[in-house]
Amino acid sequence: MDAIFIFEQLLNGLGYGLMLFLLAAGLTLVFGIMDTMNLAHGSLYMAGAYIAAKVHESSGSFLGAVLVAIVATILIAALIEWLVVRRLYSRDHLAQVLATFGVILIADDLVKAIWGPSPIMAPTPAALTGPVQLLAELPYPAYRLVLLGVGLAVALGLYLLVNHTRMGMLVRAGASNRSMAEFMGVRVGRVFSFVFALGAALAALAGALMGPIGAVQIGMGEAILIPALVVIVIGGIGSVRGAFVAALLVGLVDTAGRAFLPPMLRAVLPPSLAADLGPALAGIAMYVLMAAVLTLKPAGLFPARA
Amino acid sequence: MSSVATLPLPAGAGARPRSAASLLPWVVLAVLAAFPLIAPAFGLEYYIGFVRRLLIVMIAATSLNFILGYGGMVALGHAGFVGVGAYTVVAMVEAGVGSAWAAWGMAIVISAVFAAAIGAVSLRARGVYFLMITLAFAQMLYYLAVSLRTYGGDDGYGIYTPLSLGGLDGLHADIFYWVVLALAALVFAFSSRVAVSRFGHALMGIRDNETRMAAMGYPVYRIKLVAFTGAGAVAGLAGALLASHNNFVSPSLMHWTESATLLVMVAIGGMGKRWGGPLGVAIWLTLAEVLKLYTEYWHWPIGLMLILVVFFAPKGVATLFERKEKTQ
Amino acid sequence: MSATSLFEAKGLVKRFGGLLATDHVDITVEPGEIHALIGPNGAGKSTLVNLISGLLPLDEGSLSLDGVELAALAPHQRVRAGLSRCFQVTSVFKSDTVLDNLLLAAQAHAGSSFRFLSRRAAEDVLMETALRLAETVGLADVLGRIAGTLPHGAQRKLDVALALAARPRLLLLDEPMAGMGPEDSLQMVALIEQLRAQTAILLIEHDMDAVFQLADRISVLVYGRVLTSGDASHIKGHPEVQAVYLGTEAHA
Amino acid sequence: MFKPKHAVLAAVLCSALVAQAADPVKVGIALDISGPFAAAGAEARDGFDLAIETLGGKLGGQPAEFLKTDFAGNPEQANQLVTRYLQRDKIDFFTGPIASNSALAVGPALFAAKVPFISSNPGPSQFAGKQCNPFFFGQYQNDTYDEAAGKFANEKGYKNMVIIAPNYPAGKDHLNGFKRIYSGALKDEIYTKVGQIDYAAEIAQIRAAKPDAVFFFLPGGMGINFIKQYIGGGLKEIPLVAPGFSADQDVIQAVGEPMLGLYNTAHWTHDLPLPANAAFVSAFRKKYDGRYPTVYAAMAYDAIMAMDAAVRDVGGKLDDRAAVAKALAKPSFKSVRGEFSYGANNNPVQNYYLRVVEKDAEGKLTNKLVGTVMEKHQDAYVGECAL
Repeated sequence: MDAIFIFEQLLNGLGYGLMLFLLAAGLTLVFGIMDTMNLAHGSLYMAGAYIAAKVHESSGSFLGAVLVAIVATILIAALIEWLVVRRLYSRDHLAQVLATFGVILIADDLVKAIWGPSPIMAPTPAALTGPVQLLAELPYPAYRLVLLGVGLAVALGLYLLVNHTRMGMLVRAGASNRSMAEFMGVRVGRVFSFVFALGAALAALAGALMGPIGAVQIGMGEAILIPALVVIVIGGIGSVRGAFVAALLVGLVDTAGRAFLPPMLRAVLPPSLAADLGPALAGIAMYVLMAAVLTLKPAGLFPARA
Repeated sequence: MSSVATLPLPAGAGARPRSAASLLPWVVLAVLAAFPLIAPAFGLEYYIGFVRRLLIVMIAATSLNFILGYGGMVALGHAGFVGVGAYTVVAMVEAGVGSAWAAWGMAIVISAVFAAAIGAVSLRARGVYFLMITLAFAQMLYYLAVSLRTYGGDDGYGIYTPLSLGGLDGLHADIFYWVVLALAALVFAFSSRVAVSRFGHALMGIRDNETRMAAMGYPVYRIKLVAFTGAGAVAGLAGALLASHNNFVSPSLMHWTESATLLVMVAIGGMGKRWGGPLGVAIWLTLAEVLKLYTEYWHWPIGLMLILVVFFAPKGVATLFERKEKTQ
Repeated sequence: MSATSLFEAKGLVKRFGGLLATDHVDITVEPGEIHALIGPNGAGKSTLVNLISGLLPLDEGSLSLDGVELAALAPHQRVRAGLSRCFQVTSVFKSDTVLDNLLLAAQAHAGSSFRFLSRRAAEDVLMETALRLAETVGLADVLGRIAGTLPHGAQRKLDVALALAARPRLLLLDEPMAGMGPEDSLQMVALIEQLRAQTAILLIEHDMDAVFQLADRISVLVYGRVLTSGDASHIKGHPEVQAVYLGTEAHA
Repeated sequence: MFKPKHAVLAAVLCSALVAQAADPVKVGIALDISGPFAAAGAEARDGFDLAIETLGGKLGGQPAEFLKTDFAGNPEQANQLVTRYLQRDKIDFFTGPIASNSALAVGPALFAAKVPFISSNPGPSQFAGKQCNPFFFGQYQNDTYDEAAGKFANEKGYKNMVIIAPNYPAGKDHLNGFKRIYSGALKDEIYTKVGQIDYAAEIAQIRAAKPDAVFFFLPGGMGINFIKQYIGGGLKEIPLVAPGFSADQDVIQAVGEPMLGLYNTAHWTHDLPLPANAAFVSAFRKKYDGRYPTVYAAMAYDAIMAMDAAVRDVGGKLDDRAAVAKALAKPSFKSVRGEFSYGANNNPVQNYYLRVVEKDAEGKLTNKLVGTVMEKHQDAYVGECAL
């Protein structure tokens, strides 16, 4: 296990973490500001992936496909917000979980009816199919580098938006104390609409970007929803900074668990036991991390609400 | 003080005369008990097994309703305890135990131990954090079961010699049905009773105002932990019965969607209502069974129903019956 | 202060991040005494009540009631040791009846709550306690009402009754007059006066008339520190108190 | 939508005319068209539908009724629904589920009721070995695809390989099947999380190990994720070898170009030069917009054809279940996979073929037959079967 290998795995962990961050950022914003648990975020992610894949295939332009996916997903989100989520703002989390779980069930059947039950093709943009030689010994997938870049750019953009703009100030005010913000004359309704659209755009971006390296299929939203929820809970619900740190933490722990745990166990345990235990432990590393964090800090690493 | 008593002191609630509503459980029990005897005459033998499964899931839902409805603990890992119960039966079978009572008893004990340990950690968190940490533990159990080669892992584990009910074996072909019915009735009666006991009142107090309860001297954490452990034990019983019902156990029992489904069933039925669990299970499973007969697109009507329930019957279907009870 | 104080808090410290919310506070309460704690908004009065009742963990300091060390005890254990409290924001069980509220309070101090099979409704002892509490605070007429529908003053009385069920030796009252009209305030003052016979009281209050009327001793809290302690005339005459506190509020 | 109803109608009319067959033949079909195996399940459904249409809704000339229910890939639900098929509908044949765990869950009840279970995909080692049963009819045993892949790796001269599968018993079984035949060295044996999305860590391990080739068993979405990321990671020069279902048409159409040149093994391929197969493939492509069938569709089609032949062979007397099982065990129909017979454990003795993903004449990506890897091959578990 040489230095380059370890470096590469760190990069992989970072990459996976940033992928999770793209999805978790929208989720945590919506949750933090609107106090609304929107499980349908996973469905928006799926919508983004499907639309981007289909547009990319027919138009040949990946960038165009991503943009179309974002716009279309915002429209879908607006519809969902108008029909369902809007009525849930004043309800408890359980009601929100139940109703948006209902949205997931409907969305999955709808996608099946439109695009069929089989996974669909989501090609990698032609210019990014191969690897880039990062170091002499380290080729790295070009597309993953783009993902890393987009993830960091989104993180930076959100940081600037939340901390250095008027909208961000309103958003933070809404997140830390809704009634106080309303009292001070913040038009919370408009902030909500903005945040919901932003969340949908981030979900669509995540879905569109994941398509070329993953299966675009029904249920893809639920599969990644759980790690994304783990991320926002570890980070402290509502905290974008927390989501960023937690996403990188989960990405690194998950990747390190898979890359280093099995060989380490093989070194210290009998081979048959190590072969059974290693992958099993690597598989639950993320959950162990969350349980450990919540045991020490029951409201996550960066609690957004006092 | 301007307000004058609008109501006299309610006479001890126990002195209430027996109404039609209080007879309802007995009527339901009688109908269910007679069902296997009547069903063959109408060619409904298949539904004996269906109702048996319904009753088992009702046990699990009732246990969840106890912590969710009465205790305000929104747990998304309850299927984990169902799985622990089922896998305890598998482990007992693997170890050569043939008695259902021994296996089920052990399932209750082991799932209580798991629930106590998981609850001890999880109950320090609140709200969504509690929900997620219970989910995390259930996922750990799920992945553990998937990779446990001895008990079949993802392939599941078939129980080829059904467990023995001791002296009850051979009394009737459907004896297992009545055993399940008796246990379900017992769980229902027990949870209804606990709800009006000191413990139940304390638990509901914690649900409504945890800080106040602590300030009044209640050992809040211990009460919640006992409730969580008890609910886990009963869920374990449901898992053990499910293992005997299917004679097959697989990790899919513990998948997080199963926990979510239990939660949904209780919410549809009515949280904190004693009929909430049974009603929710009956509605959900019957609907799924019927819809699947007619279409491959059977998820969306359920999703739609879920949304409608949240909007129009936010306290569950059981409240519709409650209103009727009052007007009668 | 004498070594035989009923309640003794020494060197209480609480930090929120860099902010010193409670700065080495010492407070004693003698048996049968009403000790009032006053101070401007943000002086750290509520933090202090939460530290004493255990809802917030202490960073430093010790607490004892009748020689029993409280600092290591959980909130509910402090109640058992004889320390009971009310809340600034009324904290009752709003969707239950007044009677159910009182029964729940009575149950906490009459045997174990880990009883699963017997109906609570059948326990006459609890009913007696509940009725007695209702009499004490003057809610006997509205036992069947849903607590959340009661007028504000009645809800505050209920809050006090819930705390009284513990038969405390020290009662913490966190702004019992908050948000009350003059008539309700008078009733509350009478109630507190009447409680003096049963328990010592640490009273946090903004209503200066009530404080001067009730308190045997008054401590002034400013920026998390005790500025001074003494009887009503001492406080009224204290120049610093006038400057930081009375000056801004009493004459506003 | 309309066809099955017509079939039922036809069945009803026929039964009025044919006095001896008062009851139609009842077939219980478990579809997995939602849940984790939805893609394969939909392929199987298309295969069933085509077979039913081809036979005019009859089996062995008898009117027949085909019951289809979604099992959603959940063994618990499968168990429940099979009970319904058995007790309420009183089925004569069963087929359908995609996953081995569903098959294992429903097997015992079917066997106890003596209802033949003609597998349309799963071939768990249990049913080939210790729990073999005269009422189970496999189409391939799970390990045999991997054994064929192992033989191919030997013939190709791969000296060092990395093998990879999800961390559950079926994953280990598949890799064991490969290892049973493969005689080169193993650089690494990697087990991944079930349902894993990101494979960067494993791909880095493979790059570091520098093997001659990689054998992977990653069903469904996991395989799609892995292949996309593997090619994107620049490992194109290290060839991938897979069992057929990881490189079938459903995977090809979701992955696209990166599939080119992927070697895989199966007991059937759509360009097998046989009249029965040619007829099936052309009918399938005609019915389903020119799509190539997958091995799932082929097996589903064959399962119905096997029932058809068996009903004919016993002269419609389905009450004698032992006779029906005997008839099924001596297949008299023209299978799309060509000649085959059943071994002592009711698992097939048949050929296994090598396929490679290439472009067809129209430029569509699809599997091309390369040659036969194993002839008349029987699985490794037959010795454990007491039949």
